[in-house]
Amino acid sequence: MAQLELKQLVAQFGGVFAVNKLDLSIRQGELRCLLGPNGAGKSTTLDLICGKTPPTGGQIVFDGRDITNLAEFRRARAGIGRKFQTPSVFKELSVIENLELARSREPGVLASLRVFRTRVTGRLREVLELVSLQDDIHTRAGNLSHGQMQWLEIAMLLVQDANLLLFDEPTAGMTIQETHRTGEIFNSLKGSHTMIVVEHDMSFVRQIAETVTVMHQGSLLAEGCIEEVESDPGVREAYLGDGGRDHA
Amino acid sequence: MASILLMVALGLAIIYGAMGVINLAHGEFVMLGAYSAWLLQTYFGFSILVSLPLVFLMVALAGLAVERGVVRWLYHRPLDTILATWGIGIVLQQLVRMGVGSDSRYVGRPTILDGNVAIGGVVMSNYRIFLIFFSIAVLAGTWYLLTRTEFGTKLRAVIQNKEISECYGIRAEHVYALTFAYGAGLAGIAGALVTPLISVTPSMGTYLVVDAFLVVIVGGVGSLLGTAVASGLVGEATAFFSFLFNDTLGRVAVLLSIILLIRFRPQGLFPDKVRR
Amino acid sequence: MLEAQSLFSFYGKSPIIQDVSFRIAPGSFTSVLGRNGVGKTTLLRTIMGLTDGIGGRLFFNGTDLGRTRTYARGPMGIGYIPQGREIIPRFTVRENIVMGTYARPDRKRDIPDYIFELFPILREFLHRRGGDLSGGQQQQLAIARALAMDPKLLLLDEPTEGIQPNIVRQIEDVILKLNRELGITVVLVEQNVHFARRASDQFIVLDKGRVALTGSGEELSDEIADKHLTF
Amino acid sequence: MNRSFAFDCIGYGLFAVLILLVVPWALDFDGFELNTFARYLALGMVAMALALSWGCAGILNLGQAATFGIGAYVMAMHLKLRASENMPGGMPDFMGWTNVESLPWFWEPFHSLSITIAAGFLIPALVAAVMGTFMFRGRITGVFVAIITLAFLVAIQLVFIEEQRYTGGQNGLTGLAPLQLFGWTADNYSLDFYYFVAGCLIVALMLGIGLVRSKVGLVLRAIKEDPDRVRFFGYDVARYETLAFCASAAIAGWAGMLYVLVLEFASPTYMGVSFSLAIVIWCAVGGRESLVAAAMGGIIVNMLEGRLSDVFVDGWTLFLGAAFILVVLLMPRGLFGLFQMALARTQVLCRGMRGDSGVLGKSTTAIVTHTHDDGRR
Repeated sequence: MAQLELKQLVAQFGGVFAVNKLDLSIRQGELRCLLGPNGAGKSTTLDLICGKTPPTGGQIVFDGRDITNLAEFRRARAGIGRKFQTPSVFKELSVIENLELARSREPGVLASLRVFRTRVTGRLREVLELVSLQDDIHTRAGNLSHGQMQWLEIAMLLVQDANLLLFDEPTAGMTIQETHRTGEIFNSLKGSHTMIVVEHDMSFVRQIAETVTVMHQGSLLAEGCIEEVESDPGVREAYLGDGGRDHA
Repeated sequence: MASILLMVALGLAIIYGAMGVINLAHGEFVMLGAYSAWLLQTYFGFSILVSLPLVFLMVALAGLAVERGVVRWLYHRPLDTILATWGIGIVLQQLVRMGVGSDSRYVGRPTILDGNVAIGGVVMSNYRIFLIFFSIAVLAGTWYLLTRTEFGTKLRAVIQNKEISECYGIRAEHVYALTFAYGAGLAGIAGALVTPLISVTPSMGTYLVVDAFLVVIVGGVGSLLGTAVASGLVGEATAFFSFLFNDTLGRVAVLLSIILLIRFRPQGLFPDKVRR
Repeated sequence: MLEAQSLFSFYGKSPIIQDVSFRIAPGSFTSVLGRNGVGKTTLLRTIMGLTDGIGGRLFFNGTDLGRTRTYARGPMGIGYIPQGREIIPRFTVRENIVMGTYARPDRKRDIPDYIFELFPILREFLHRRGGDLSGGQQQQLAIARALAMDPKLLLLDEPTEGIQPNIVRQIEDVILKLNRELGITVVLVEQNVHFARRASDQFIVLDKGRVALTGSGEELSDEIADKHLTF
Repeated sequence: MNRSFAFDCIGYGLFAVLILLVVPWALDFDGFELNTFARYLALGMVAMALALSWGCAGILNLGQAATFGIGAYVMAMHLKLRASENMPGGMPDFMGWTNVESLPWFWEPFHSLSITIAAGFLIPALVAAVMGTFMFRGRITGVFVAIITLAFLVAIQLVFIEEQRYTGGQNGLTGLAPLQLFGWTADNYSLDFYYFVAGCLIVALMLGIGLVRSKVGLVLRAIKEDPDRVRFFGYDVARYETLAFCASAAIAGWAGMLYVLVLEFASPTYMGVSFSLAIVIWCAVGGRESLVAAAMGGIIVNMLEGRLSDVFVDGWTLFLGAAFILVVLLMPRGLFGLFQMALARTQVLCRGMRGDSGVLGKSTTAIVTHTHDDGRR
């Protein structure tokens, strides 16, 4: 049973099709990597799922519910979490404040009026330890290293208790060690969380990937396990430019 | 009044459109223009018409000083420009008050424009008719400056893409400074021309600036046509609602309609409609 | 002509370009390759002075670019054709090209004729608005704009990205011609290995903001392409 | 949320001690001086109200004076009715001059003090709720909020001036009776009255601080930084913004009520553009990110105005304008920001002298860079 289904999804910006009739179906607990050259529509696909961009056509079904036209905060409440390309943690807030903010099971105003302290227990402690930020909870997020900010944002998605996590280049700007550690975090989340990861770092993709989907010019180009996709001639052409021409 | 409003709003629109600076000191530029005209008439006996170019230069210089001194540090903090330019307004008002005194001053109308004309039963003074034509001329001149001269092309390039403009040798800072000065100069002219109609006081600009601002927003940022139409529209609507209720409530009705308009069309009546 | 010595370049506090050194000879053709997000575009923006700050040194014909403001770099002879073309959409084609001449040190404002020989379509559309052109035409316009300033060095950022294949070939030929026949030095950021191989005297592969590999054009093998550029 | 709590508490405590103990003592318990200072306190309260929306949530409300003025008029109407009890029909004198036949219906409820006090909070809050919902549902932000609130302010002021028959027009409401609260008659030149105003300010501050320190404050600060990101965590951003806007309006209305008690008249200048922007100035000078600092800003600027305008009658405004430009240019975080920076510096110095490097040293350097950053922005 698919948890997320995109049906003939279209996003059009002034005549350009950023996403063109995309079909995608993702199981509960699956980790799906989304690949493709620049401008293939990967980020736009994530934008469509989380509600940042309204689609011009097609349908998005999440947990059996049509969410195509839902406001973004309602999608978040339905369990969709999004990590953006550049780390978008709140730089003026401390680590713990960022996490408290992300912990939004009761996002109403009245509920928020009653919360004054954040106790580092339970799930929060687990998550902090997972991303090794337990010693920095009072550091202002803007003073964290780039990799730590990325981790903080991942942690925020985890405490948000989102079921579907959308990651846009989670390892951008990380060192090799940090990237590897991120891969471990992702692997530990498999099964309990559904994830879609847009990524260019292939060693990272190899570390985490089950199924990969390759997009090109807004549509699906190939889908399968990583070896299959890598040997697909269409994929190679999309990446390396107009490949056949020079040899012809 | 619509023609005065047009000239005030035009300067403001250019400044706001080019740099995103909300210049609350603009009303004070109008006031400076009015005092310059008064000064030139009282001490040198110049008629308003003769002194217009001088007034333009004087206020433009003041504008230049303000831009170089304060505004240029705030281009990346648009909300703070509101505050800083308000401060500038206070200072300018006070300087004038201390220099010239706070009593009202009067400036005579140019004698060649005395008299009235009856057009289709409506009597209008020559001066007002002159104002209408003059403001249209200013609009046309500004349009020419922006679209047909090298400076205008550079300005429009900077507005649309500052980085690339700099890559092609355009000094955005210079362009900004000159634009600010030009906008201030226009306000100065408006101030000089309004002197025969209302008395000149240090605080005369304060209420003009709010109106002019609403005109700019209603017209749509970066659209000269929009500004022109909006100042006509606001002028007409004020007259219309004043006719329906009374002067004050007319103004209130216009303000409320403007609020509604901003809420539902923040891009204004004539937004840029070119895809990038 | 252009020389970087242990160059760093920053956005905010994060160094996007780290410890990059290279030397580009007059009249040469250099390709900068690498996956998405490794700093290729940032490298060109650094040369134009559009990043927040640099470390190390960067020279153009002996002038220290670290002390030169962006608007002064164009008139030195550096023509920049940015990613996404960035022509001015509300300007006519003519105005866009004239804009290029603002960077001429001699203050001439006429458009050299050879530009229209290279791109006849632009003469035809001279009074259309830039924003109404197709992607390929906009790219031609962006190149024309840079040529109008009579550049000694052209920086091209993925000039064939998102453009119909038939025009891609045309644009590639023009770029080659500019380099081979007019002697303009070219620095090209590219993902298309085949063109890079065909055109380059030297190539630089970037990875995570650092130079991963350099070599001459012929050395740009399929292996390198597979290793550094696929995915 | 926890780290600087102790530090802040000291700040609030000092402020309370200052206005409750030090000020009356320094003023020699002189009735006239106390009244003047009570006026500063009321103005400090509006500045603090503005900090609630501007500093916390980044909503620059240029129409703060509108809600302040409404509160002021509500209180003045009650007191005016009290003063007019012996007039024919219990009608205020100015209504007689403008030939109003009988007391208009919307004046009737203000015979009751409890309704008046409730209305002083609720009407401003309601107005803000309508405006807030109207703006924030449409995702109006930044400059447009400033413009809309400014236009709204001008409109409100025009109505109050125009409807002279009901509002006293340009003259406002004068000749008011003193307030009688639970048998206590407010003598606005007495020490009790000063404590009454000071107490109100402290209670308002505590309520405001409660709001800011709760998760609502956290969400608001996050909204200020990146409203879209907050939406993706499931928060209804417009509702939070409206709440901040309303809370700010209610406190401004409260301050307006106190202001009328202090000055014994209400005037449409309370709703003027100049007054409204002056509130912004106070808030910016004190430091918009801290409620106490904003209140201090209001008090300090008005105190200086009171003292300096005696010395340099005209030059004062010049000084104010210039000072304000400098504050915007050089210390966008106000006196509070300056104070924080100084504090962080001394901490580093102390640590440096003790030779204490390591974790603690690192975290203070972090604070220093942080304040530097903000200084530049």
